[in-house]
Amino acid sequence: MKVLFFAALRETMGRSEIEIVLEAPTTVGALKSMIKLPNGETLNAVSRTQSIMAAVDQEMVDDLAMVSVASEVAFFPPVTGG
Amino acid sequence: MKVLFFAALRETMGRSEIEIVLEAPTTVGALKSMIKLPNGETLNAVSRTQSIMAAVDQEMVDDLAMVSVASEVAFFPPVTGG
Amino acid sequence: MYRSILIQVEDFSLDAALAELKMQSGLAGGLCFFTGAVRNSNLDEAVGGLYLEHYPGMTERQLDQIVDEAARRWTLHGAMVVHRIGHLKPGDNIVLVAVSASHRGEAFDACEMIMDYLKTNATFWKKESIPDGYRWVEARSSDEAKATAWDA
Amino acid sequence: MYRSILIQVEDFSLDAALAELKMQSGLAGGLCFFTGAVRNSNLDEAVGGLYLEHYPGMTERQLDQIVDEAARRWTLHGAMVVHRIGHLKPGDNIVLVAVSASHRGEAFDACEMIMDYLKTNATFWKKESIPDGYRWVEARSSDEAKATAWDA
Repeated sequence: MKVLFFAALRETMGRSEIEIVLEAPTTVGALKSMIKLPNGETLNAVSRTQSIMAAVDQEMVDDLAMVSVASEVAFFPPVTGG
Repeated sequence: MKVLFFAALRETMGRSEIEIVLEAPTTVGALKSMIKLPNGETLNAVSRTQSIMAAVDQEMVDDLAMVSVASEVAFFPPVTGG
Repeated sequence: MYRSILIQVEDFSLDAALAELKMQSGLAGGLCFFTGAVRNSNLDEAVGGLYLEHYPGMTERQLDQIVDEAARRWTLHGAMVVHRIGHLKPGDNIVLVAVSASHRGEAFDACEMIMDYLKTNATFWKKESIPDGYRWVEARSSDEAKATAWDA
Repeated sequence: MYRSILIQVEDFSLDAALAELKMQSGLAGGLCFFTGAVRNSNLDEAVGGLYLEHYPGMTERQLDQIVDEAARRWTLHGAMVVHRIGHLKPGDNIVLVAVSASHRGEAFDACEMIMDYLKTNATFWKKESIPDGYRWVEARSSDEAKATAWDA
């Protein structure tokens, strides 16, 4: 499955996209614990101090949402368009 | 002094402007009784059945407003711009 | 605050108004525009065209006072009103109100208030051509209600 | 109801949007437009420019849902959203929302609701260049409050 990062989080991650092979469906929250920043911290740890939003298959979701082995997941800061 | 008519009232009057010589200041209401339509009716009579607005020197006023011997007075139907 | 009030036969351009507001009134973040256009029917009758007349001098003064009132209520960078007169066809533009402000909410509110006041407080009259001939458009109580709602 | 949703690097034209709405959505009497432009300062710092990015695919879908919601609440003839991405300078246009309706009140309300929802519910992000370098713009709680006010 594909994980995308946008804006400030893309810069923190140092990349816009990673591939993760899931053996079974999981939750957004669990996925956040699996993803590590370049400094070794997990995305889950980061999200305790800064607001990180998530989308699964291009729909906004919370940490309890399910992620399938073929989902497109994205993490990003609060939006600032317009 | 000058009296102007606009829109439907201009058509009813058959003219856009008349001159009236006032000997002394009067009220808008009194002026309406002095002005006759082509059919002989006074503007005052007409204003009992249809809404006629008045302006003195380009400010909206009611029938009690004073008209000086040099005022510009206008009568017209409710406005419909925009 | 920049302002421009025009009553004219000619059509107007929203892009030109946008450029004028940006140039004259500083870099406002939010710009709201309203355009009224001639419809092709009214009161269930086909409308072939519109004739618009105004009270020269008084109308400009009223529009100026309406913009004053908007500027008193909100912090505006600029406000423009362009109202056409003469003969217009269905689809033609009638009026443009354009407002620039730092905050979008103020731009929306001021633009709508100016339009609502213009409808009931500016000496314009519309005559429409219908299949039977012509008729002068009558003032609507709903417009009066919208304008007075700003005082509530 | 006509709708058009575009995310693009290129600038847009309000006159073109007006013509498109008139052509595609029938002769609506009232058309409301909102344009957001890049300001030259933010949080008391000079802003030299803006970089805008978005989540391709998801953003278009969200904008479509926002227009759906506006069309559910009001009787609209047409709605257009154009949002720019990439590098922009102070004064440049960022976003255009254009709505046509039979009644002006509906055009104003729908246009403002679409803007308020777009601010908080569409995946765009702004990075601004300031004298010290760059910073990502932070979401504002006032925008959140404006968007949720439509549900009250």
